[in-house]
Amino acid sequence: MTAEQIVFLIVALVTLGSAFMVVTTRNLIHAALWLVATLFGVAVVYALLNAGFLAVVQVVVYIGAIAILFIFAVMLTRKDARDSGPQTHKNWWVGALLAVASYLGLSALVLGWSGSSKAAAGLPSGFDAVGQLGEALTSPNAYVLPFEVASVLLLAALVGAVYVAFNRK
Amino acid sequence: MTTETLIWLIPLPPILAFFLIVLFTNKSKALSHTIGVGAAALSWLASMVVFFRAIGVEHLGEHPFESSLNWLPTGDTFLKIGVLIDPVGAAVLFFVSITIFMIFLYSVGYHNFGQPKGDHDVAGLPPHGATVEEHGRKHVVPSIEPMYSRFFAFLGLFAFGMYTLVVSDNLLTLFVGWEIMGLCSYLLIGFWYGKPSARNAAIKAFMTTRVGDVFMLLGIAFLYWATGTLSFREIFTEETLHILGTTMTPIFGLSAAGLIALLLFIGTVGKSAQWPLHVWLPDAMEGPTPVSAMIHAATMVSAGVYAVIRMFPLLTTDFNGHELTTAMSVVAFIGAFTALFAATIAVAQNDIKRVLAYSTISQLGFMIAALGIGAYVAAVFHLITHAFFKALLFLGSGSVIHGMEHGVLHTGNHETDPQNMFNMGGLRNKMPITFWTFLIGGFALSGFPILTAGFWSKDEILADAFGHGHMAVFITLAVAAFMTAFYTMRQITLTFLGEPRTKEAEHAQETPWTMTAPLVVLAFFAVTYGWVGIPEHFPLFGGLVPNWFHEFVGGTLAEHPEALEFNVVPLLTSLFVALGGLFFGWLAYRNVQTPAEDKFQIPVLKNKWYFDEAYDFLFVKPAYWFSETFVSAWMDKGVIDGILHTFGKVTQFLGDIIRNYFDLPVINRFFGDGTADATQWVGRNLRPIQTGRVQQYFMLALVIFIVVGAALYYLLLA
Amino acid sequence: MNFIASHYLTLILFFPALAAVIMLFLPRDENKLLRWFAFGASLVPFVLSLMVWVNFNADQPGFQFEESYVWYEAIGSSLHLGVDGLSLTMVLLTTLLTPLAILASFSITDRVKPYMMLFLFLETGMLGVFMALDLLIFFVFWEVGLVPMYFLINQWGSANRDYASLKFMIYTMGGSLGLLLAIQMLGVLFGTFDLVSLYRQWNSLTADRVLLGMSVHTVKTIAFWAFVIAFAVKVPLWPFHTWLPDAHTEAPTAGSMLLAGVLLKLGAYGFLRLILPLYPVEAKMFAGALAFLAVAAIVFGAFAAYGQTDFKRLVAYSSVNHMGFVVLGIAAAGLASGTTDAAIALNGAILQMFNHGLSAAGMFFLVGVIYERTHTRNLEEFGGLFPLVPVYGGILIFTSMASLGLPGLNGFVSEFLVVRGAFPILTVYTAISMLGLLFTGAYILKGIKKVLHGPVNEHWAHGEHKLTEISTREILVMAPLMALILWIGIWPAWILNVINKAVVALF
Amino acid sequence: MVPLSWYLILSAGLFSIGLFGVLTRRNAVAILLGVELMLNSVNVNLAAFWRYGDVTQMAGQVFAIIVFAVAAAEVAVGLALVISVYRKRNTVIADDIDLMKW
Repeated sequence: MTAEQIVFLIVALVTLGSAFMVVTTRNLIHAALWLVATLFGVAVVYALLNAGFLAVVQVVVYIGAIAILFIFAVMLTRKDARDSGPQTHKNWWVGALLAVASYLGLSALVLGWSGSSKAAAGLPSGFDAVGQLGEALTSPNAYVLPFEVASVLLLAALVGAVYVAFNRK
Repeated sequence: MTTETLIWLIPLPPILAFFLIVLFTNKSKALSHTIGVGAAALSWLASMVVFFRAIGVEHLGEHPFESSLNWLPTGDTFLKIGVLIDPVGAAVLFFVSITIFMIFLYSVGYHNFGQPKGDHDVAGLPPHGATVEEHGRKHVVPSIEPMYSRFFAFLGLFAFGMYTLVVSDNLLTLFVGWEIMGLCSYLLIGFWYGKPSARNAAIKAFMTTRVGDVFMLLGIAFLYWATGTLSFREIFTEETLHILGTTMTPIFGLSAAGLIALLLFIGTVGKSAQWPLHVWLPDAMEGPTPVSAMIHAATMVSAGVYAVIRMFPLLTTDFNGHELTTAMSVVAFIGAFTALFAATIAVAQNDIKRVLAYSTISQLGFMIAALGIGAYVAAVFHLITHAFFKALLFLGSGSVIHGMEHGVLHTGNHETDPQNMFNMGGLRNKMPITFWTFLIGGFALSGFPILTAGFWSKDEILADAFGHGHMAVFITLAVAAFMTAFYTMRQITLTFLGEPRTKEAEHAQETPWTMTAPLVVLAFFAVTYGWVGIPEHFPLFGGLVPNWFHEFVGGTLAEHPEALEFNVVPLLTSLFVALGGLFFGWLAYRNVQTPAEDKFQIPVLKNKWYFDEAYDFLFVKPAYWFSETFVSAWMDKGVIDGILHTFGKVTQFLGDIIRNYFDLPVINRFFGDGTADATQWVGRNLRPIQTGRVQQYFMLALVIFIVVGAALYYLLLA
Repeated sequence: MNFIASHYLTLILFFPALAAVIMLFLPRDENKLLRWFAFGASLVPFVLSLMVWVNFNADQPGFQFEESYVWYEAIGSSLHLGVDGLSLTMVLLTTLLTPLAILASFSITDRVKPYMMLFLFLETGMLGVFMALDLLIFFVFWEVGLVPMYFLINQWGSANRDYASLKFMIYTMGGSLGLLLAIQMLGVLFGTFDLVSLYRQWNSLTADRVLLGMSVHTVKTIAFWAFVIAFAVKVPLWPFHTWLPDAHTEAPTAGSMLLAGVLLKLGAYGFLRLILPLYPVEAKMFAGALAFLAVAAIVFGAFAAYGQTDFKRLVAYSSVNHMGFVVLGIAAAGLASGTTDAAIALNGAILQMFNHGLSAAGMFFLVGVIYERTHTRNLEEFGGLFPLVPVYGGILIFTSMASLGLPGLNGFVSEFLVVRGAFPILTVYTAISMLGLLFTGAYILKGIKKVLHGPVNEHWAHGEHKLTEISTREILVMAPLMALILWIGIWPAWILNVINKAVVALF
Repeated sequence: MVPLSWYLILSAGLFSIGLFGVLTRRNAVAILLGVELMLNSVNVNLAAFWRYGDVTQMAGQVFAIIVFAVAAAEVAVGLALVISVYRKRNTVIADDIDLMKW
């Protein structure tokens, strides 16, 4: 087992564990904080995959913006300081069963696929992943259009969020 | 102006007058009659010019005035119409224009022009008189006709029809004029349409003549087909006539010429009121008197005879001079029979105009019979003289009636019929001009020897019949002539002689100059016109005046008719029947005061041999039944619509069955409602799944996705 | 101008429909505007068709002003329009009568807008039939004309309108079923509906060919009768005529004018345009039967008219009587096609179509005039109206006389030509038809007698029932009709020349 | 070297946990948290496939970026909706928001 593998396993365990806490903890504030942990784990996974840019964006956008947004939302929608009542449905076991089933199904698919065991090729020397990504996002021959559409989507979401949440009184 | 142009123009003034009066001047009575009479004068003037130019032409028969133009395109050819004045045309034009002019003039007085408006007069009824105050005394005077202008318009249209008929060079325009006159006779007989008797008489006249007309139309179509032309001059060429004469038809073994002539003759039978289509003419006396004179004496009924005269060459194709062809025998028979038959009825009539009406029928019978035996010139001669003296008699009778109406207004007793001769008597002193002119007319009608025109023309017919050995015709006509003189004298005696039998007759008055002047003019011709046709071989008078008429009119025919050898038998006969009839008439009626004393009021005669009743039973009633019951109610509403409605009912029945036994139970109940019920049941039971909870939906979707995905994976991919 | 000159027929055909669509956007309650707009719109086709008449070259055989547009390529049908002397006469009649009918409807106050629109649509439908040189287009317009008429009767008719409109619709639709089938058969056989090429191909079929499993002869006979029945219903020929008195009687005045004036001509036109050229052999073979029906229509029509007590029914039956002469002429022409007699008979038949259009429209209008004032058509309630309405009376007598066939007026010319043409060909039938001609006189005189003559009618003379004289507008409707009636009666050459050339070229 | 399957297994786990959250949590905010987890698992997949495929093809990363954008938008609108609903109905419990039932 290489060092890389050991690091991966630790990161994976942390990520999955905190994720599990996100969906099980009763206190939503805690859940949001556990989410931060999960997202951080995923950022490390990106780093392990040599996707540095993604890792940074993960930290900045997800943790910096989205997770904080969740915390605000939780605080805004609390009736009182404490959580009251059960946080899950009575039939939560059905959801659990389905989740397990989908996990088993997906795992079976992954393990049943011959390509899943191959190792990653080494990066070419002088490979500039961030530069390549930037070019791909701005080149007319590649993904400039989806990129622009994404920006429009964000703008729409911005306007939409303001509109929906606006207090008309 | 060339004569041809002038001929084209002759019919125009009256028709223009018609349109002018109808469209513009109908409000002004004076203007209307000025236009009407003026138009008649213009046409008369033009006719005179044409006539005198015509008699100045040598051999007019071979070179008549004619002119034509293309009227109807028919396939590759044209139907031409045009004008023609040959000797017959000129002679007829002469009397037609004079009588029409005189009648126009007469109408002014007859319809009381210059008199005040009536108290209660309405359009559609004869005027009833007006009350005026003179010298502080109220009395009733005749009132002016409310539809005065209209009368002149109709007369104008009528005159147009007659002129068109006379000047036309072909059967088609002749027929046009013929029918226009038919319409006018309808309009004029029904002029006082407010009287039910008048409107029925108008329809009777139109329908009866139309019976003849449709046959005539067939004849025209036949002739046009057979010869390709309707122009007289083109038909009456030797080869055309020969072809027509030798083509046989399947009907009664007649030749084409004979059949056409007979078809056309049926038209004449209608128009000239010959038996068996004579019934309309006496009833037509419902019209104003100038109308009776115009239509029933001078022009329209003459038109019927004129048509036969025109068709004479066709009628006499194959005639060898002695033995009558089938067609000719028919014509001669109808003519002679009508002459006698109508004369018998005339004897028993009391209405002054009805006597004249039957007399007209009878005299027309003379002409037809003459044509039937081939006496062409005699027929034309009698046609013309008759037109003069019969118009005179009608106008005279109108004058009498008018005088009597004056008396009726004076006494105020409207019960007295001003037309009944038994209400008259002794009018010779009250109305001298009317009396003398009427007397002349009556004598002419009776054939008073030497002096009157009627003698010469009637004698010629009798002589012709005798001379060519048609004894049956001769005897019939002689008897008819005797009766003619008899009933004429009866009429004169009852009307003018003796003493007034009623108060009204005592107060009768002579009529104004517009009425008497035409009488005088016509009386002049009723006497003198006979002198142009005195046979050359006639004792004493023969040769004094050349027999111009025979020469002139005879020239119309391709084969100039021979002048007849003089024979004393017909002369004696006609002398006897005329004088004898007059004498016996005077003898029988000089003392008669009431109808009861009249020995000739025999019911069968008085009721016109029951022809009206018979026709009513045989034709009119069945026609009503056929129209109203058979065709309308039974066939259309009953059978045809019945079949249709049956279709409808059967369809509806089938529809009901399909609806009740298939659509409703099977389609509606089972398939339609059944499907709906099933769906509703399923829906109702599935409804609880719709919780509105997104997570449950999602869960369910996932369950199904996983199950289906797994199934697909294992069943298909693996 | 060039556009107009090269699209005369399309313009004439579709202008009324276009105007009707424009009317849709006019305010509903502006009756005056709607009336004048409809009237003006119907004058345009009239002016255009006058221009076509002027520019028409009678001496040139075949169709003129032809226009052809692809319409339904897959089945070989095209919007092929064209006129010859025969159809041009009918087009002129239609475009003349429609403005008059609209002018006659100015007294309508109930739902003016749809009423006027229906009239304009009706005009397009009728014109389409006369102009179409394509069987399918012919049929389409044939049916299009029915719909506005149905609604006119059904919505603006008098008491018994439901029965009448339904009868009219079902009768005509039923009749045209066979027509549609026969047209489809022709289309399937030849792959085209174009009339000009059908004339050629259909008649060049040889007798030994087998079509649809039957001999050519059988097929043609069946198709012939399918056509005949469709047109016979429309003409209408005895015994298919009973829809006519009902429909005419119940229809509004202007509707009857067009119904009698133009719609009946569609049937006769079908005989001339389709049956005679497409089925010369069958027409000859069955001419006797056709003539029999025609004579039955003439005689029974006249008698039935005489038996009516409803003024409008009387006039309606007179149409049966008069149209019988048209078919008699056609039957004669079918029996002896190519001869001069046939040409004369056809001249007469076509002119009779035109003439009947004038006089029947006039008669129906006059009945309408008096009905509007008295609200009754019962002849027994009239009588003695002449002194009250002298001008109306004069006009009525004039028009009646045209209908009666008085020489000097138009009806005589055409009837004479038909009789002259048919006499040598169908002697016995023509002779029997004279009975009908005689009774034409009887019912016309009955009408005049019952309406005008007699003692002054006190009921209509005073008070609230007082009969008013015919108005200027109504006189204006009659004036062109009367002028034409007189003009054709005196000098028919101007119109007969065009008809005659067409007849000579066609048959 | 870590094989591709490890990343995929990790991603599958993350996904299933998110799914569980989405299906079982009552609070709407918590459901959104689950959604975030699922989106992250997808991103992990995308990055892993990029790395283990042809690294010069940037499709995997580009997709991941776009998923970021979508996730941001989703959260923004989603939370706005939750707040809006909370204002109107005074609850964020998903089961109480069942207006769309029969």
